[in-house]
Amino acid sequence: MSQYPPLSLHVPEPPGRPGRDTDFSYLRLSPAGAVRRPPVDARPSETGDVADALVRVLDDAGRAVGPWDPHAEPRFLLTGLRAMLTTRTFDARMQTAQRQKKLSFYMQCLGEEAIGVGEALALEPTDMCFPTYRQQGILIARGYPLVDMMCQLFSNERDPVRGRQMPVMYTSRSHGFFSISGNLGTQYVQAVGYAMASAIKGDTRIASAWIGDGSTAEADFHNALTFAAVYRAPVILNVVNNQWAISSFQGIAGGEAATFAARGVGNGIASLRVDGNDFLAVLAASGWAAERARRGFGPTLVEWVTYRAGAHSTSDDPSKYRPADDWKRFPLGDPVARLKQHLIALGAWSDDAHARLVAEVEATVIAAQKEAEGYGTLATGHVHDTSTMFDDVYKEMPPHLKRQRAQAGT
Amino acid sequence: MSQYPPLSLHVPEPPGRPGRDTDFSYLRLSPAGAVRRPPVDARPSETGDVADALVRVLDDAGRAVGPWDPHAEPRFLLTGLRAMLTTRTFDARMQTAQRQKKLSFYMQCLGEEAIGVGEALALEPTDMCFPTYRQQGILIARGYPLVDMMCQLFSNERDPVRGRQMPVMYTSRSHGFFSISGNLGTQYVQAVGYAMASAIKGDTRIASAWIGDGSTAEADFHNALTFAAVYRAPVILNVVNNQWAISSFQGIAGGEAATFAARGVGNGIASLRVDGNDFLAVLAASGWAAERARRGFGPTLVEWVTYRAGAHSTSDDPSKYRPADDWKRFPLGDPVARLKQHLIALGAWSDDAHARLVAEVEATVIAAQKEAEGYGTLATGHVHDTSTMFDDVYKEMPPHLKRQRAQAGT
Amino acid sequence: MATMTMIQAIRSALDVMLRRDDNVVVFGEDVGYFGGVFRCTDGLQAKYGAARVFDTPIAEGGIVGIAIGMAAYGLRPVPEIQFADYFYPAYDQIVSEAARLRYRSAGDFAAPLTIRMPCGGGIYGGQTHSQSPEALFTHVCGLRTVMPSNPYDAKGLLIASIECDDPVIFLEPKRIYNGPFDGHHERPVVPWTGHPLAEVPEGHYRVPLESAAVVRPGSAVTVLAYGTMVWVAEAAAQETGVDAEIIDLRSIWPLDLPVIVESVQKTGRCVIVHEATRTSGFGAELAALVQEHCFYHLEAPIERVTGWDTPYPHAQEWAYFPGPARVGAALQRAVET
Amino acid sequence: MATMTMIQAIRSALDVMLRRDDNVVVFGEDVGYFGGVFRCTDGLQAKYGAARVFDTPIAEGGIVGIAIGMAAYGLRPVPEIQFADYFYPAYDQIVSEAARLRYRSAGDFAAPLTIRMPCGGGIYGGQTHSQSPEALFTHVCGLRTVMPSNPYDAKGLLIASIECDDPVIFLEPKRIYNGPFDGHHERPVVPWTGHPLAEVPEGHYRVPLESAAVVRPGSAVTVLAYGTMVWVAEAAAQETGVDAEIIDLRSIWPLDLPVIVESVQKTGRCVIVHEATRTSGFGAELAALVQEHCFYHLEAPIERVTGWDTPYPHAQEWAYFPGPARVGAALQRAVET
Ligand SMILES: Cc1ncc(C[n+]2csc(CCOP(=O)(O)OP(=O)(O)O)c2C)c(N)n1
Ligand SMILES: Cc1ncc(C[n+]2csc(CCOP(=O)(O)OP(=O)(O)O)c2C)c(N)n1
Ligand SMILES: [Mg+2]
Ligand SMILES: [Mg+2]
Repeated sequence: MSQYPPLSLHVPEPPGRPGRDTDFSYLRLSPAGAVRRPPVDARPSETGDVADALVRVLDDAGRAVGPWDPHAEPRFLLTGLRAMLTTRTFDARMQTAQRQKKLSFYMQCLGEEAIGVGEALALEPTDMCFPTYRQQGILIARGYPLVDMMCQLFSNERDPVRGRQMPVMYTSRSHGFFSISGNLGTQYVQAVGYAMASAIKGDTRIASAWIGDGSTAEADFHNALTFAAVYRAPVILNVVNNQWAISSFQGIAGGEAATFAARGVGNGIASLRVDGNDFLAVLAASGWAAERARRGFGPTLVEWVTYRAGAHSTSDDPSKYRPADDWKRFPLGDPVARLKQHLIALGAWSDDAHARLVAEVEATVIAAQKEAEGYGTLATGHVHDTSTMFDDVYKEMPPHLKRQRAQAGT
Repeated sequence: MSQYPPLSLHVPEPPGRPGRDTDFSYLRLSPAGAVRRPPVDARPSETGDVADALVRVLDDAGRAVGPWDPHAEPRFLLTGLRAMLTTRTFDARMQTAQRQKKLSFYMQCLGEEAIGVGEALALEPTDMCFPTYRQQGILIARGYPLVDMMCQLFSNERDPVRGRQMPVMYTSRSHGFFSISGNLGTQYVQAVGYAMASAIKGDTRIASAWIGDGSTAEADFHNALTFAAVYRAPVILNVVNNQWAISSFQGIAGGEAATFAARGVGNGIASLRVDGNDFLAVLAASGWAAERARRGFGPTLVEWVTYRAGAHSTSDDPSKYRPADDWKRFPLGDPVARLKQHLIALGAWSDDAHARLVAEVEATVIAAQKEAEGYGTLATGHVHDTSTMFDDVYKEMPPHLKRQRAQAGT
Repeated sequence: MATMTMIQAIRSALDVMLRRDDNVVVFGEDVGYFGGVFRCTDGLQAKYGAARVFDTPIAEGGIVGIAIGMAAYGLRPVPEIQFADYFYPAYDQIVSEAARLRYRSAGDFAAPLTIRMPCGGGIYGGQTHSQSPEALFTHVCGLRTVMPSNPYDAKGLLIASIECDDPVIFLEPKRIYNGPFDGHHERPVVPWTGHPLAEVPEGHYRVPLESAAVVRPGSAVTVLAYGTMVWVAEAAAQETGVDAEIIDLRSIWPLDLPVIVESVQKTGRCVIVHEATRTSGFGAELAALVQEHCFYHLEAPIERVTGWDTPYPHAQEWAYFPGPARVGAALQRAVET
Repeated sequence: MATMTMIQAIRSALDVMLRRDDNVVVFGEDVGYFGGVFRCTDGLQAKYGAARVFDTPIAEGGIVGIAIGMAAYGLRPVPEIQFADYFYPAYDQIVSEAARLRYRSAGDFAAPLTIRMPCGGGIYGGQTHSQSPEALFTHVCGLRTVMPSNPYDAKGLLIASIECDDPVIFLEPKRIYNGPFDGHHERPVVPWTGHPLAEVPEGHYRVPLESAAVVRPGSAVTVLAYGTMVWVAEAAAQETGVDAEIIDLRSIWPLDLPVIVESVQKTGRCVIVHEATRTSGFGAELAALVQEHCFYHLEAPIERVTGWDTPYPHAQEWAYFPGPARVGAALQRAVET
């Protein structure tokens, strides 16, 4: 007989379940302003402490403190606030439209708006983003027309991807927004390739890659880190840790014993762990990473700590697997409310102005929706002609597809 | 125009090439005895320093020093010495036999013998190893018959895998040696599954996974680390960093900016970087990791620093891409010579005794070879009957394979 | 006897096997606490504990990789891939490892595992929630590929698969999880309730692998189908009045060739229906086999009615789906030739 | 004109394209400094620098993943997979990404890349250095799959592939890298030297995609083959004296169907030869197409001569390989039926 007791399998359990409040102490927060800002040419191994802490700028009173304060102009911050509000309003209306069966499916980014919007504003418009389905904020911040987004969602005759993809799978090369795939993680390593191409060509554009906490387990996360580190690719590797991947919490993705930012350090990549609900921290950390990439110091991995406030998608019911009021109790709060508080603290904003902005944004989104619905929805059947179904499989349509198109009688 | 200069691609170059001696300072060696030994229940994040240093026991004079000294009996060390010598002799003879076309292909582990042999001796014989093609030392240390190994190499009528695999692709469940695949890395995550199974069943057996520095880039390395960390699987994750992957040096696998052991820490796995040419360090580190796994504290990643002294395989000519005398200049020396020196320093061994052992081992291997050749070689055509080619595709042969077997006329 | 949906039948099969055999383990993305995005494992973690039924990281390659290691240990893993569209990261482990382990080790090790995956379209899932990748498995020797078309078979085939010593790819046509969908998407949804094939015994039973079912006898043309397409073919036969003999393959590969050959030799005509893209789909293999074995009985070219050679589109889903109109037209062409 | 081996012809194609087009980049495992395990990229890094020709980590999924990103940027990447047997970890990137990017983005992005991989057996490489996975690509819409059988075509097809705006899988039958091997492994090796198809222009030229070549005209039976099997088929025809018309597909998919149909309608008989395992191999698609398009001209069943449905064994390699004896017997059966 063995001298050892029987082994047993450890299966991580989240710190909260329906009927049992989440203990958020596992997040290990740092106070605002407390984490140092390494020089942009820091060696990857010198960022281990930052990858383990939490970069924050806004304190509880809404003041910007510490070395990461980006010292952004209020006017610039207001651009961010507007983009975040637009994103949130857009989400809310599309969520409702889905329930009205105007679109087949929807995914909102409620509570995570600061991340996509903030990084988009920290980048050059010509930098290429390789987003997931939860970075609609990038498109909105970059001024992609809301109507075009909605036409994609409604799969109507003006859908830029011709009805071929499910809702939320946007693409816009001209807005530096790479075509979204339904397969998790695949775009992460592609972003590294794009950044390598930029370096090969002596360009100055960089790339920004996006992935969720859950999807870091996919092979392409590893591929991306390896290639980015080896070739010092000018890329920002964003990990949006919103604590959940459908029904499984971040511990199932390997978040128990190390932060996701620590993955970067272990692979020889400078890494930061950042409050993703702190718009100023997002600006600052994105700026640091972009500067580093552009000056030839290589990739940065940024773990954004945030919370997926809504359901995973319109097909999901989170009350089945987590406490219903989790978001309200999430210690990093709401990114919109926090930026608003900061602007008010700065004296650059007010509750009234905010209410006016909310109303204005709402009107804009409603007008866009009205226009987009005018072009049809999946429900009304105003979709791209089925004959277009055979286009774009190849650059030139081969004979077998022409034959099939004829057989399809379209 | 951009304010930044054009980007450029960094492509790692090895610190030596044919005609230009290798500068081995990149290895960042620690002095023997200098690295602390964490408690076996250390948290993964507490092993970062050890993952960055180099655990060594034998000093230049062949003395065992420091906290990692395993205090092994000389008799036990002699078992290791014999297994290493047998491995080396076996390799040398099979290398020659390949040139004589008695086998189609061969891969030696010259210079890396301590790793497979040492870990095999530190494990229980019932622990399951998931090796690569360079851990023949495990089979030899565990007493698998040399003749059976050779029959596999010669693909003859007694080949245990019935001629189905290329030489060196051994398997022996009864010796805790998992079937080797020609696809790199795949077995690494399987070892984690095996270890999880052991934990699920309340067993006490653990698993040991093996991979080369180059192959850590494969997806299954990441899969293995993720699953091992999440479920705290009782597994040892060995990375054999022999500096080369065919013609590409470890920098191409991502060894420039972080050690391979650091990958483990970044994934929440306790990790050690160890002198793989120091038999005592191998025993000690393997023992630490095995104890940790068996006591339910989870996985350990061990990076073994060593050098691939020979060609990658009989198809390779390393003089094309690295200095011919690299191994002689490798600062961690030869594992066999170092263990011999230590045993002599202990007073438990002598040059004469060593010469006798060498001769004895040589005779044993020659005798085995003679017997194995008696059963035929690929060249003599004494292979398994071609009708057996259709067996074992499925547990029971389905009708279509019976039909094909008939068509094959065998 | 209980009436079950296909989801309930699958869950029941897992329940039976978890209870009967300590070595059966079930895992995958969202499979544990939550019970699976299609609810096929609902309640099983609560019943058997988290060491037998658990959530995994989102890494299909890792899921199959650990399953192979577990199988090598002696367990009978039943991993789930959330959608068949996501098996690709696991393809190397499936092809290079699970399928070849017994062969390359001459029986020293084997990988008896059953990989469940929902497949097929018709739910507006677009190109990444609709695929039918069976042909990518049938080309791989050492694998078994199975696809049920009703609750009774689903349970019996799943139990047979888990008990089988070979690696099995178990494809579940998600469009018929809740009812026998015949391709008429414009009509109200028909549930399984009351359907004879939804009468599923509570306990253990097997539907043997490599056995096809003649689900509609006929004499004018043989239809080869599996999964959802069995129901589409039935609708097409009924609506056109063509006296079709419909064979539900159930085991796609290795397959029940004698039943097929016997039927085609009788009818002299053959229409093959599948939802996957046409080129190099499993229909190609079926056509090749039928003409090899029934050449002198064939009176008309074998026709394939399949998904087009495009990704599965979202908005044009029903133009892509080989529905009863297209199948019916093929039946008529076959008998009129 | 220079006589080149297939290796030299491939290297010459890469050289021509690296020189002509700044956007062409070449990379893969051991491809840079060392010049590739088969030497296909020898000297190119020295000539074009490490930013255009470089070594990569051992991660096939990563190699194709970065290639797609580069292609999206505007480069023309030509990655190498060291052996076709190792493409599986890249399958997701190939299928879900490269093949669908243009479609899913409605042309906003595309992935013009050419993935080179040596394939086929006959070098005692066992199951992990011998595979012919073409059918796993032909089932994937959006991909082009190409396999040359001689140096002239190798260079011209590779240039055409690199210039093509679609993702191309470029399979190189390694057994004929150095000579036109006809399956007679017991005979001395025949080099390319002096062979008319080894006369390769130094400069730029294309062999168009989707164009097959009738490499041996004949009237008794049509043989469809590609890669090494073209040479085996020629040997079989010569040794049996059967008046076979041999078609070298060159582009496996999309393919030159009119040439095939015309030939089979003339000969009334068809033998399909490939090295890959039989079931769901590309031969199945060819058989299905031929019977669909030539049903009324066929006088005998279409036969497939292929690798068996087992992994490629090491010691029994020549029993697995569909050599001239097996092909010859099929030719005779075809004409005697
Ligand atoms: C390869 C692949 N596997 C599984 C899925 C199904 N799936 C879609 S989203 C999701 C969860 C992703 O979680 P995370 O990465 O944390 O992103 P989040 O949704 O939280 O933003 C899963 C499992 C998929 N789309 N692709
Ligand atoms: C999936 C896969 N890709 C590529 C290869 C080809 N290959 C065989 S060994 C090798 C190098 C491996 O290097 P490393 O992991 O460092 O192991 P070492 O040979 O140094 O022990 C390569 C590229 C393979 N066998 N499998
Ligand atoms: Mg998440
Ligand atoms: Mg190595």
